[in-house]
Amino acid sequence: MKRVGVFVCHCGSNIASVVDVKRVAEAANKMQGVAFATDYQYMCSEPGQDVIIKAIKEHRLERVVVAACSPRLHEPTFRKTIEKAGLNPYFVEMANLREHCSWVHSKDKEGATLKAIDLVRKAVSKVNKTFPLFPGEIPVEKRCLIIGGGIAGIQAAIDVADQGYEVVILEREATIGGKMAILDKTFPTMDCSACICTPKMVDAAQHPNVKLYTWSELESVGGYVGNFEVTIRKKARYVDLGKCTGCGICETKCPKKVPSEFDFGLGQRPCIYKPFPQAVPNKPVIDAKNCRKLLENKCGVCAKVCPTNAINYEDKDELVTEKFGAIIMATGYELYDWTKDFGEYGYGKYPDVIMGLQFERLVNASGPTMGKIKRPSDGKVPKNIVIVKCVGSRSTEKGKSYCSKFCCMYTAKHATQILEKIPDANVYIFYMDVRTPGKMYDEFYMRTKEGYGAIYLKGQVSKIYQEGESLVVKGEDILAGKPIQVKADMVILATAAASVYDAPEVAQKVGFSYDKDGFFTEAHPKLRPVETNTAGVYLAGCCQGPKDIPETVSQATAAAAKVGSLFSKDKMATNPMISEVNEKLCSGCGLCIPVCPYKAIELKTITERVHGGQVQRQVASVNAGLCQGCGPCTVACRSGAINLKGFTNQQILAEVDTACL
Amino acid sequence: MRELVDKAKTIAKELLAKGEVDLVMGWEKGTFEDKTSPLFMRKPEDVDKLVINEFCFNSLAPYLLYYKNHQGKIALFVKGCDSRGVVRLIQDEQVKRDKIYLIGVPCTGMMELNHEGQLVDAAKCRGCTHPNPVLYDIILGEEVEAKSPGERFAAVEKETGSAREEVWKAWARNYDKCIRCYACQRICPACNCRECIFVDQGQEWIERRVDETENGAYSLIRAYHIAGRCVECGECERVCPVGLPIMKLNKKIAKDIEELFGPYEAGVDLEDKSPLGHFKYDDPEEFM
Amino acid sequence: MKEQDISVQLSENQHIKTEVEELSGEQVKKCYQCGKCTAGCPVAFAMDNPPRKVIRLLQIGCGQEALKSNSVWVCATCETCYARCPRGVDIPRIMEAVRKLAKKQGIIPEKNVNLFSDLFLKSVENNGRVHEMGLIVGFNMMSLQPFKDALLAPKLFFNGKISPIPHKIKNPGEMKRLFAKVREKEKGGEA
Amino acid sequence: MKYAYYPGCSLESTGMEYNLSAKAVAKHFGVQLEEIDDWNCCGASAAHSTSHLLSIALPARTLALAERQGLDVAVPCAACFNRMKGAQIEVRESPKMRDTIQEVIDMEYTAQYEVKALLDVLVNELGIGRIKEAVTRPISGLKVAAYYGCLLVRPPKTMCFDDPEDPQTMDKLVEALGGEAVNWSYKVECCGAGHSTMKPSVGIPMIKDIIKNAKLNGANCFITACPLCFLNLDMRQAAAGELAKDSFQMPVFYFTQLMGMAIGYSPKELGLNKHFVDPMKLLNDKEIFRHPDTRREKA
Amino acid sequence: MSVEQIQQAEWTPKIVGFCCNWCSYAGADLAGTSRFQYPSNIRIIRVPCSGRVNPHMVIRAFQKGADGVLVAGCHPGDCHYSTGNYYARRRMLLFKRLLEYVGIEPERFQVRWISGSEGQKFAETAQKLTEQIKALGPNRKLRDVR
Repeated sequence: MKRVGVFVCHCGSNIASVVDVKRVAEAANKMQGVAFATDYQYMCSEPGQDVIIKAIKEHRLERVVVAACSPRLHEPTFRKTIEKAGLNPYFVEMANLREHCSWVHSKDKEGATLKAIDLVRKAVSKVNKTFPLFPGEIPVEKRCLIIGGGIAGIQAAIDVADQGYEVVILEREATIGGKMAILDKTFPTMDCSACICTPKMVDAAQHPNVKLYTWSELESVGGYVGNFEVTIRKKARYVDLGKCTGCGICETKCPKKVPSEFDFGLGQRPCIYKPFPQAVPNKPVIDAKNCRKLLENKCGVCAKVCPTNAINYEDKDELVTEKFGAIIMATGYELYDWTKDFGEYGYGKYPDVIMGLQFERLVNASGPTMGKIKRPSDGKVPKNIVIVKCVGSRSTEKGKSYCSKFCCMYTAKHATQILEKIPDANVYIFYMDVRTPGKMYDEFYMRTKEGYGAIYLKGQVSKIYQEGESLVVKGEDILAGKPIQVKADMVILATAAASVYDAPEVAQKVGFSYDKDGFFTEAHPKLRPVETNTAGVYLAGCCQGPKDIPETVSQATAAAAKVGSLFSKDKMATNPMISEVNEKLCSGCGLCIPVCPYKAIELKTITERVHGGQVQRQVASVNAGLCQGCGPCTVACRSGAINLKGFTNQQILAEVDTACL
Repeated sequence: MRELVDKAKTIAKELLAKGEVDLVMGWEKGTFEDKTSPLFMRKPEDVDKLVINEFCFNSLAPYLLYYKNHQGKIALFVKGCDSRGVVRLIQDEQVKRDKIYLIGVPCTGMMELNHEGQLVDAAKCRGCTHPNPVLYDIILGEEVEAKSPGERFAAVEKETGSAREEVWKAWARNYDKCIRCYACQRICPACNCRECIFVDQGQEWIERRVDETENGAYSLIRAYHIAGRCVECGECERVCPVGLPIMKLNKKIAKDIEELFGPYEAGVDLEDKSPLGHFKYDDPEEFM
Repeated sequence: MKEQDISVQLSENQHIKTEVEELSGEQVKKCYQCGKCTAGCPVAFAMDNPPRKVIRLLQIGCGQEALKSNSVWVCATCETCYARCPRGVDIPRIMEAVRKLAKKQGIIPEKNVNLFSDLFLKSVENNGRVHEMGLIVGFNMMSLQPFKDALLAPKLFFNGKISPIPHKIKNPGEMKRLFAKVREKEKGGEA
Repeated sequence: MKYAYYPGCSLESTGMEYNLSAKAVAKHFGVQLEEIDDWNCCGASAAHSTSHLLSIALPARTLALAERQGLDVAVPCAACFNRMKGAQIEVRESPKMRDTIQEVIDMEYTAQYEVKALLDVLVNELGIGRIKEAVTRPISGLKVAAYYGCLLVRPPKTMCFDDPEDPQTMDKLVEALGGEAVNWSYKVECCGAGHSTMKPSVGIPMIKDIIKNAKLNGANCFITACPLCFLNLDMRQAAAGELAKDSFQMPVFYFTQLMGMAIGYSPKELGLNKHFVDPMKLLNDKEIFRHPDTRREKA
Repeated sequence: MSVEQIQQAEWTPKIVGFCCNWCSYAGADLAGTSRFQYPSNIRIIRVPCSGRVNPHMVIRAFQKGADGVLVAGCHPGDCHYSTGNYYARRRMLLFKRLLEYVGIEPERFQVRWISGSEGQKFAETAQKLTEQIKALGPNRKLRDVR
């Protein structure tokens, strides 16, 4: 039995007006092991805390029970208090006499008082079983990996780097910039996307603390917060970045042209190419799938013309492993492939039915048409353009059940762009709802309608088909309650924003959860929107769910801030209230392993002496960096070999026993 | 099953002679005609004692726990249920597959003497779903048909309706008999803790008293500890000196698992996940 | 147009909605009024209330109006709407259900459609198979347009395509029994 | 290959050329079609719109009879196919419905056998390859608009043997027979079969649109697998033409007729003389039958 | 009134409630701050997660004289540790059925999802539980009678 001190708080009249605190203190005094008990106005106040400190010294108290408010409120306070008095901070238990007693039994003073006494007894019995706990320390590798080099990744990189930490951007494409580099203008301000995006790309690339791994993929992730071990595959580029000056001769000379991914097939590119002129790094890659040299060992023009002989057809994939303290996921989104589901819109067999992003290229000055809006089929300038919203969004049958969020705004943007460039054009927008929350957004929408005269038709489109030169679009105008049709020269589909095809795979590699749609799950939808449930892994941008650019950028900055606070200390204190394995009892059955949400438990082999001989056996071991102290493992363990410090089986049983007295 | 014995002997002899294994576990005739006891064969000549008949009740799987630190390879004969016990031990990381050699015995069911002293089908074999070994390196003879797989849950299907008080009284009265000899867990392949919480007083889970409350707690927790892991071999009930209906609890849980979380039989597939070791987002919530 | 108190409507016409939902096994609340059904409907042009609106009327407790609508009679059950509905609402089944209710209440805005299917079924009930000539002629007579298709009929006839003698199954009584059983079952509220 | 064959009412009368040609072609490819003994009408949309139970009971009786023959069922008429497939699936999926049905038709019916569209059988089961081989008289010059209509492909959840929006089975067939399948947009639009009799004001415009679009896309004839669609497009084409102020001359064929032609059957054997829109003019222009190598010469 | 009846009338059940720290315990706190009243006979034991509650602890409560036991955790999907309550759900489902099988009234052992915002629900649960168990009378089953 330890020498326990009990301190009953009046909390002004909050407790005292219902619970007879004096009686509680007296009762406590009589309890087994209690060496001292008293009551006081406000235990949490400065003088209140002094009362505790003084008592600890005078009465040589080893454990403390504070009977006051909810531990969720003041447990930290009183831990500091007794620490000041030289006790281990985890030697304090709280009895919740306010939220769980006086406030909820105000009509039953006697009952409340008796309960208060019980709660104190319960706390005493528990505190008696506490052992000293010490927060562990793990070193923090102050380097941040950012997966994805879109605007989210770029912003996060710059913000982390500016705080003075090393950053690596991992990008699977040949250049950073992501979707924003594809766009022409940005709503609602209509400033040129490239003009605000490319400078940022350059800033990131030239930042002394930022290292770029473009044309690279994530291979594997090990370790835990502060100490991730990441293996990266640098795909063969066949161009020596050291030697290449990005002069671009090779690109002009390459004889073979293929459809450009960057322009979604609307334009052509050579087989040695930069995705777009302002690419960063501004150096080409060879497309091994099409390069004739690599395929049938013919041609080889690029090598011949290269002034710095930077071309290396022998180049191979390369694996590099580096340590990082934190990871920011910024893998972005991709447009849902409507062509496999939407037969009513022609499965993509009509060339003039295009997606929003394709239109961005059509209207983009650096695009295949030099910014002239021409329809893909015959290069004619379209006069009647239909925009169809919610293609694959908000649908339980085809595509995605959620709202893709930014389509309403970018369709409005497209409408204005068309009407600016083709004054005599008509734009018809079929919509289910128009959702424009955001600064100056609804004004923009109104301007599109009233200023530019885009025609909004409420109703989903049922069928699009070719009739001669034009496309017939069948819909209903719900507001008029009439079936209608439009003869259009071009149709733009606002297709759903979907998670990247291999997002789940990536999430599994890094080790955190994702939702049914493949978007990454935040730790708490309201209060921890940039953390994942895995410590040290943060989210930025559309990988967590559809977002427009300002939202993406702010989340990126937020993630960077999180990383900053993590890196602000050399060592990271770990929560001491975590699971612990008693190797003597552990039979290494591993039943605890699957129930751990943090993959914190693994089997390790230990050697021990059994009558003379050395024998090896397996036991569970808990990774202090990963364990968050939730405890399902302790229940999975039949022999009680794994126990949760601060909530040990013995502590809880003691509470149960006294609670039932 | 008797006809398999010769083939069994040759195999066992060969294994020992060739030194592929340095121990073969089997059965030998017991003190009584209708019993057998485990036989540990180290030399080819030991094999002569080997018998295989409808009295080879005892599962040899749990003995592997005593050979955890054994260097060489061990061979043992396994009936359907025994093999499931072995699977259990492998899943629980207690035995390495490559350290054991399994000789499968298709089982036509055990026989036991009833009160009138006639030989009848053994109770523990009722509702057996896997008479053939689910895991083996070599198998003796032809696979056989399960006799009464439909009756897997027969033990828990009847006895509904009687008033709750009655159920409890009957149950408590039964478990009053328990003398806490722990034979049930000694024989159980799923009870493979290094130190059982019912033995280790230090952990304060139980008090080692023999009374209604402690016996009650013991029986329920024992059953819960092997929930989703019990291979339904029925050994616990067979070895109980006071004849407690232990399998009822185990079967009840097995049945509930099927009802709540879908079809599942423990120790049948090395790969499958234990029902309490994973979950579905849409598991039922009948207590809500 | 007289404005209606939806709260009253909803409570008073609840039963129509429930009956439709029971008959069709479909929930009208699933529909979010995107209009894709109307947009693709080949006969919407001939409807007083397009499919979407029929469902809307049910949603907001104006079931009576839905029952009076000719739409449910014009619907060709071509399933285009169902195939494309983003919410997977089986609209044809709902139309069918409304039609049955209307018929029960004697609301038959499209006499001919109704007449035709009645004659059709009579023909099946009597012969087990449809007697097309009998059907056409009967229909034209009773729909008071005796000479409709008069120009087409002869060619059909001389091609031997339609004959004055109905094809029958071996024992037409069997068919009558089947129909009778269905009727009693449906009274019994089964299926 | 052996199937229980359900001609359905139309094929006994207005759709008899379908029946003729189907049997001929099947025979040619050694597909045995064993007519279901004492089959009855499927109830079509009339039953469907009157009583759900009836709409299942009627096909169920026939299917039950077929089950006695122990064969999968092949159905030429798209409408019947749709009904029967629907019934089969509902009975298969709901034990309650099965009991009710068995009581109503008082026969055993377990829905264990498949219901297939004749088109599915003669093209997908048989295989384009075998058809290609059999072609002796390619239908070159025919620009065919393959018209599927509603019931063959919808609702996709139940029909599911071809794409609901852009089906290909008949297009593949046409190409295999040496014709050209035009790409057009009204493949799966409804022709409003029922309405052309009951409500011409609704039916005729629907037919008009279909024919117009086919013509617009360069088709010179139709191919279909549904007697109702056939009757509509064929018999009512004149009326539709008047409405469109355009004298349509677009013969309509059953896919089995085209197959028959290509493998060498004579016009009469395929009932080509029974059409409203005389096909012979087109066929002669394209010299389909003047083509030397006919089945008889071979034989 | 007979002595027994009087005892019955005065007797109040002992209820032990295991509450997860993040949702249910917070819910109980909220019940307090919003002053929702409920009977004073429930004793809350704070655990980090409903997944921490070992069925053995429930039995222990019954042994030591509890008349009813409540296990409360976050709603599925809201678990602070993302999956703890899903494991708890499976365990408790099985265990509850086991207790009923041996004849313990289902009302005596209940599981509830109570979020941090459901102060009302917590109060109501405590209220209802007390009434149900009061109706049942004291629990003697599994009780340590020494």
